[in-house]
Amino acid sequence: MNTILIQILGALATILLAFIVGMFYGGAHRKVIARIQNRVGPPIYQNFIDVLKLYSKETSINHGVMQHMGPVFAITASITSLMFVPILTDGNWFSNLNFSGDLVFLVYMMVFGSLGMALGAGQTGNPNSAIGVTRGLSQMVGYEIPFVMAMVALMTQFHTTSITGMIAVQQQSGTWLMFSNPFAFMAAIMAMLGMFSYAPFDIVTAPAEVSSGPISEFGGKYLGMMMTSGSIFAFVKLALFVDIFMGGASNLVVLVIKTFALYMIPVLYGVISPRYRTEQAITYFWKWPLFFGFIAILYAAF
Amino acid sequence: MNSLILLLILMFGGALFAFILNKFVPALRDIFVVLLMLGVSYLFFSTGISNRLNFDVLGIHMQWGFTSASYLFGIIVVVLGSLALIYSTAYMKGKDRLGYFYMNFLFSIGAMLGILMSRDLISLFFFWEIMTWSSYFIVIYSGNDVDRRGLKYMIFSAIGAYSMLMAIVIVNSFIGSFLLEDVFASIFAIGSGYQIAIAILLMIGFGVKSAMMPLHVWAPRAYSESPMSYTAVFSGALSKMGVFGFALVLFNLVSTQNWLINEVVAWLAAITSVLATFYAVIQSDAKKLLAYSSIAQIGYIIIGLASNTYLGVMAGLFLAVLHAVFKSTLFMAVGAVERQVGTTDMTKISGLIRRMPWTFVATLISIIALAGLPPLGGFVGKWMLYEALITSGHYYLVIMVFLSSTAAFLYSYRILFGMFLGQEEPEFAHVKEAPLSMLIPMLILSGISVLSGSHPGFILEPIQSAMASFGFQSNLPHESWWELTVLFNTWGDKVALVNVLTSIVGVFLIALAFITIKGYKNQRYVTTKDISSSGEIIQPEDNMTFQIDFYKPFERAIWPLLKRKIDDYYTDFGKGLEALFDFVRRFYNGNGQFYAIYVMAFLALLLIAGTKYFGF
Amino acid sequence: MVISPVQYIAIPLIAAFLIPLFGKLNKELVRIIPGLVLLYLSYISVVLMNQVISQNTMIVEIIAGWRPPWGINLVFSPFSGFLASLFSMLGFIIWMYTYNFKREVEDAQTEKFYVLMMMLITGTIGIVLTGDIFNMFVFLEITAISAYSLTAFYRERDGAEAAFKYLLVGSFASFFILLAIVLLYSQVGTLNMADIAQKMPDVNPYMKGVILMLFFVGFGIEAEMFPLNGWAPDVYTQAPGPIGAIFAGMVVKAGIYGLVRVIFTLFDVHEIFPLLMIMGVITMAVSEVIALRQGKLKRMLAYSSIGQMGLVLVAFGIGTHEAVFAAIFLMFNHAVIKSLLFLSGTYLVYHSKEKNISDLDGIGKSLPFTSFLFALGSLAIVGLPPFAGFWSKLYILMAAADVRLIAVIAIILAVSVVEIVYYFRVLHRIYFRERISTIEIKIPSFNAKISMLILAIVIIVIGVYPDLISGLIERAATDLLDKQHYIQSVLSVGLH
Amino acid sequence: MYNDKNAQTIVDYIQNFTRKNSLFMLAYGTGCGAIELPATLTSRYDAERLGVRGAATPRQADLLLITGYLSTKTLKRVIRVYEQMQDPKYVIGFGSCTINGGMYWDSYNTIKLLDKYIPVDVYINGCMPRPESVISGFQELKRLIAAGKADGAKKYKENLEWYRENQKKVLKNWPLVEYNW
Amino acid sequence: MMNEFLMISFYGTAIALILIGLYATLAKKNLLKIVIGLSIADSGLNLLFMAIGYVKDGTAPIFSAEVVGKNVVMVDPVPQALVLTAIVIGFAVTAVALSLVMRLYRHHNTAAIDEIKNLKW
Repeated sequence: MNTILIQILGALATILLAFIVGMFYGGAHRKVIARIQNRVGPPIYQNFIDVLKLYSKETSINHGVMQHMGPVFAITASITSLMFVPILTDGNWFSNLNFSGDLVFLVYMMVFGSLGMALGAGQTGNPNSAIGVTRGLSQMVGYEIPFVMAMVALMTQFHTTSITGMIAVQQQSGTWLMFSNPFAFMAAIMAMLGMFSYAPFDIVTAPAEVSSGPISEFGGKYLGMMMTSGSIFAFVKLALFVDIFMGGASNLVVLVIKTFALYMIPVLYGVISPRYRTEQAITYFWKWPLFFGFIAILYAAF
Repeated sequence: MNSLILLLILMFGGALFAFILNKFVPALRDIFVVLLMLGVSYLFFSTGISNRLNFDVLGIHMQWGFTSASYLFGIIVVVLGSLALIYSTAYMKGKDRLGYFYMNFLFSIGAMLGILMSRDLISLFFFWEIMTWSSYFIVIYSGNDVDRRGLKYMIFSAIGAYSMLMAIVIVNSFIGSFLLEDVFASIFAIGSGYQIAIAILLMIGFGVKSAMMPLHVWAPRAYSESPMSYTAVFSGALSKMGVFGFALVLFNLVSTQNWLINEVVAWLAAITSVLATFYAVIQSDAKKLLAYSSIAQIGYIIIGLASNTYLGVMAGLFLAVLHAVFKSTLFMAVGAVERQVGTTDMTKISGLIRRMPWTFVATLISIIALAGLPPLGGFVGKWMLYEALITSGHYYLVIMVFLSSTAAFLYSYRILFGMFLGQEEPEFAHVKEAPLSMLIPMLILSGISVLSGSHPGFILEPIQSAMASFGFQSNLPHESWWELTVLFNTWGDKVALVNVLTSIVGVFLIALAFITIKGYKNQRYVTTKDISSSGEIIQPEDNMTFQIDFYKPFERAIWPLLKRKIDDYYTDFGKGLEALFDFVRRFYNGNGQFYAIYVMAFLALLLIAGTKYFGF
Repeated sequence: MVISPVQYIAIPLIAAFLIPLFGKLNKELVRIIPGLVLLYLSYISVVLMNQVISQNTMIVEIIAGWRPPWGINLVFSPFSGFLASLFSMLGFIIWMYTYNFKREVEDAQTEKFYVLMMMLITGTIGIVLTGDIFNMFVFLEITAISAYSLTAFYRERDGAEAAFKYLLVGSFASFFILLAIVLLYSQVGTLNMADIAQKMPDVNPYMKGVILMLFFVGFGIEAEMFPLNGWAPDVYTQAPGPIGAIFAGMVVKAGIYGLVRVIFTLFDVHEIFPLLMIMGVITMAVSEVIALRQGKLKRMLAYSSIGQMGLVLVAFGIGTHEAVFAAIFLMFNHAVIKSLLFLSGTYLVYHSKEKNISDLDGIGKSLPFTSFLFALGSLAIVGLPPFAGFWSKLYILMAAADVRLIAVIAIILAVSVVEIVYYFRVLHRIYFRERISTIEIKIPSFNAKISMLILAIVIIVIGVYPDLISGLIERAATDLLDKQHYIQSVLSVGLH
Repeated sequence: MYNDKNAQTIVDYIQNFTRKNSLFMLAYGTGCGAIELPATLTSRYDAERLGVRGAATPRQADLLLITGYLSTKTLKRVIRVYEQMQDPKYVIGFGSCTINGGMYWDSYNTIKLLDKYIPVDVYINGCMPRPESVISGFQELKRLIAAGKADGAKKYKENLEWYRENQKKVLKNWPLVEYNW
Repeated sequence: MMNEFLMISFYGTAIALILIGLYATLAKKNLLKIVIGLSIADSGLNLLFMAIGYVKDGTAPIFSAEVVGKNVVMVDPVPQALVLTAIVIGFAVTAVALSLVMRLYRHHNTAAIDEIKNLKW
């Protein structure tokens, strides 16, 4: 009984942590961009205000039950993924379901949300939504491949497919995997640029092209839930990368530092980049990242 | 009478009787075929796997009987067959030549059962050919573009079947027996060159039916143009006969030293699945999309079988079972749409979700299973496949599979969006949900997809015994790779499916409750015409749904791969052959005197050559 | 009446000459008498085959009291008897088909038709039954002359052209065979086949080679071997439909019988087998690919028939017991199936002037029964199970595999694919096109339907249960290969 | 509820706080005023620090900016957009054209007073208003929101017939399909 | 000597006739000439057969009172009988051929074989 309680409370704590960190990172993103553009920028807690406002909007309009469930799919995916990602290397509170799944599962779980969202977006009937979805899915095909190559390289190198296993490897050897297999890290980081969908890969929600794409018909609490999910999901991705490449984090401070350092890569890359076209985005991932992935696997295998 | 013979007599006799019945009492036809199929299913399930029947034909010893491997596939066949026939009764209503249709339908199911019960190569081939032509007759049932489409199917089937036949007779010439057990026992005693040739020839034969890469060109049109009730069986069960054959060949006829064959097969299958997925992505017709998707999915199955690892083979067989379940559901759903709306061209239809909600539910579940997303069964198969490939060191193969299954998300979404989502059109306002006899088979199969996601053990158990009876030799210890709800890989990593399911369903329900309960008073449904489009006012008759060139950017990115289809090479080859044949034809130039001169010339040649070569 | 093989020759020949006389009496008798004759022949076939098989002997009939090797004798061996039985039964079925078929043409024509048909059947049966090489030549000429005439039977067609080509090439055939007989006689001094076979080892090998080549070419022409078969497509195209069936089912088979009897029994030189096989392969490959490019139904069937004969030659060329078994099985199957195709095909293009395949568009709806049987025949001839053609093809392949002729197997199978293409293309036209041509449709009469149905049932029954006739064929193959037994059986007749 | 400041509960207070600090604006660039927005949003004036941020579609937006004159042809689109926005929603009229027609006061197909057609919460005058004025307009709106007085949407709902009548007067053949908005 | 000359002239004539006949058949375009060529070749063959049956100084193979019991050389009787048959057959074939030539000439208004090519390929 006690364990279940700890489990549930731990899960809630994890979600809260992910939400808060994710939100702050979102704010930080905006702030960093503003500072680079020589603006003051919104306060760092601006995203909280936005989300709260969106939840407090009165009407919410949907075009059908799938749209209603779209954000639910998204948040399901991000929270479930969160449950399977080790947050801290020790301690029971944040362990959740770490040992029930592995990397392959996580890769799939991370797709779940976007597809569910895409269904919701599809039902709105807005052409922009569908265009955004097609762009997003196409881009996903692009970045998943180098990402998976990096993962496969690590898995074959260390003979484990679970994240906890990878953390254990790093703790034993004392070297972060980003140094053990730098090529895999390169491929994965370049794939991460696509995963975060910040510029130059913000082709999905490109406001000026497809008027924010899939979410163009989502307002109010739907949008709020999506923002929540997005924040959690950003945290999941960062925590995953930290776990795999940077040896995990033993406490929250380290975690925040490591994740923030990682987070700045797509943010800073995005600030100075204009937007790609979709096929350019896909082929971007199929050039250098793919090459690094190949090298990584060769490096791992031999 | 032996129940095996009874089974076949019931099937084939019933098929002929259905044809005759249709001539005289068409009203009873539907009831008859469904009852027949149910009876055969009952008989099949009561037959069991211990029954063996030995007899001689023309001095060739033959043996019939199910093994647990073929029984597994047999279950697919009878279950899908029964459900598809139930589905057919509504789907085919009002079409002509129904006697012809049902006769060939039952023929092909009977032939599939025959293939599965064959324990020798000759009866295997015998039923294989019956299956080929009976399915061919259904492929050309609709009658459009028969010359290209039907012939393509028949030519490739014939090439496949005849290379099988070639392998069979060569095997016999070495071993002196057609019995599978004899062949398997003594195949490695013959020369390794012949042994490889035999394996390759057999695999060409099975590869055609399972639509492997260079031999797949018949499949898209054949799948998409047959009546959907048959395509469900065609793609679900009939193509699995190829998989069945592949399993037989790979586990028994390819020695473990010849890892290269396994590797080549796996790579071909991987290329198949990637390219077929890409083609599926750029289709705009739901049926063709599913057809290409079938090709791709069978690619996974064969990769699994060829991976030569315990987990991989298990994954392959699991995917085979599951593909039969979800792909036939999808074909049935598309058939339902076709019947209710009249077209499957996704550029023409949209927004059927509120018109055909149950069809949508079945499609959604099957698509989730197809895409391999947790928590449905497809994920289980995919997971096992990936883990098997990764743990056995097929690094680049797993990338191909990943590429293919990621691209599969594209068409998975396309088919859901294309038919059910998007704007609701007034022209489809009259569309009704499919009749119950079409819905029930779909929903039953969807239920299996759902169940297999959290409790794959129910399916993995028969698969494990099937693997044993296929003769799969694992170089790893035979420990259990699964529990009822948990999967393991070789390295001890696992995925606990119940936890996954609990997590997903729990979060989903809580979030759904949250979003529904909060402010539900102000929640409003608006029509799909009320969308933000820069203030433009969309009239009900305007269709704003984005359907044409759906994945154009993706298509542009992969265009170098798709520029020239394999089909084109075949077409060029065929044209070249025809020109050659026309040239040969000129030999008979119509002048009788020339024929006489040929005779004289031939005689002179013979007399000259005869003194030189024939020792006179 | 005592049943003896000589009745095979005598009764139809007598009937052939009596038919015009009966025609004066009653027009209906003209039609009935051939049927009765063929029915009787079928009956004695059953009796004699039963006797031959059950007693494991061969029946040698001495004619005019001259014991072999001096007199002419008829040999009802399992092989020749099997073919003779096949010819008489097939003849009866085809007669049943022609019974009403010929009612449209005037009666004088009917008489001619039946006279020639009876002579044709006599000739073919004579070829297979005779034990005398010159006698065989004579029967060959009887067959040939009646075949020439039947080819030119329809005045309005280009029958005369085909017949003339046939005559030209056929004269070469008889010329070479006669020349071979002359040379052979000059060497061994006897005409009895058993005696020749016995004395053959003494012959000068060079002379032996020349004679064999002459026989090879001569019978090769009749057996439609590749560069010698220029006449065949034209003849099949121009002859009346049932006669096409007789050509495919009997005349060619008789030619092949002559060829293999000469090669296996008379000469027994194994050096010729590769040649036979190579010619078979070439014949098969060339004619099947030409058949693919045909626009006319009967011509397509003709080339297909030639191709099948090539396959038979391949099987004989392999020369093992299994191969010979397969070859004879294929001869049987081809006789039945190709007859069915010719008979049903005739009705499909009955009123069409050009006999184009495109005239068949959508005929499946108008002529369901005939089309169905044609489709069945098509499936059977390309060797799809569960029809008869499958087993013979399988056995040929097995025989080829046993001697490791992998390339030959590959060619046979590749050609089978071509065969599938052109047959199925016709089926597509029959069933999946809209009928646009205005050509009148001829509904087959009841007896024609029955005759075709019998053939179809035979095809299916043999396909599902091939052991029904495999015993007979097995014995026939043994007979052909066992030269000493033949010599002994023939030469020992009348000694005691 | 919006009218009476004393009726604000703590929940309302928080709601209003978030609403005023997070304004997703749909810049409906109808007239020349749109050119002032880039300046307002970019480095020099940086409206984002006030929580004002662009939204791509009316569904996501809280704030509709009518940046200048409205021709009758544009009006129906503006009405459409306004009705698609979700409550609570605010409108800012931008420049004198929205107040009295401005330099288009005698044009045959521009509307003169925006308030007759959709409820405007704040007008920013000037032709064109400089970014400073725009920002002060935002501040004014924020003040209204905090006070719970930015209740244009409620007004629109209550007086729908009146608005419709006015709209129909201008838009001769009523082009809006009556959605269940 | 005489005999050898006889034999050579027999064989020579026969072979010459055959070759002439075959030449006519293969090279001449006229249908009638082809038929004549066939006939000539046939005759040559018959002659050859007769020549083969010839035995030096042989008498007619008739068992009359004169020859019975004496050591008389007879020519081989079989070829003679067979040639008789062959002649008859040749005659029949020629008759059929001529009738066909007539039919062809009526139908095509020509007797040139290379112009009668309705059936080909």
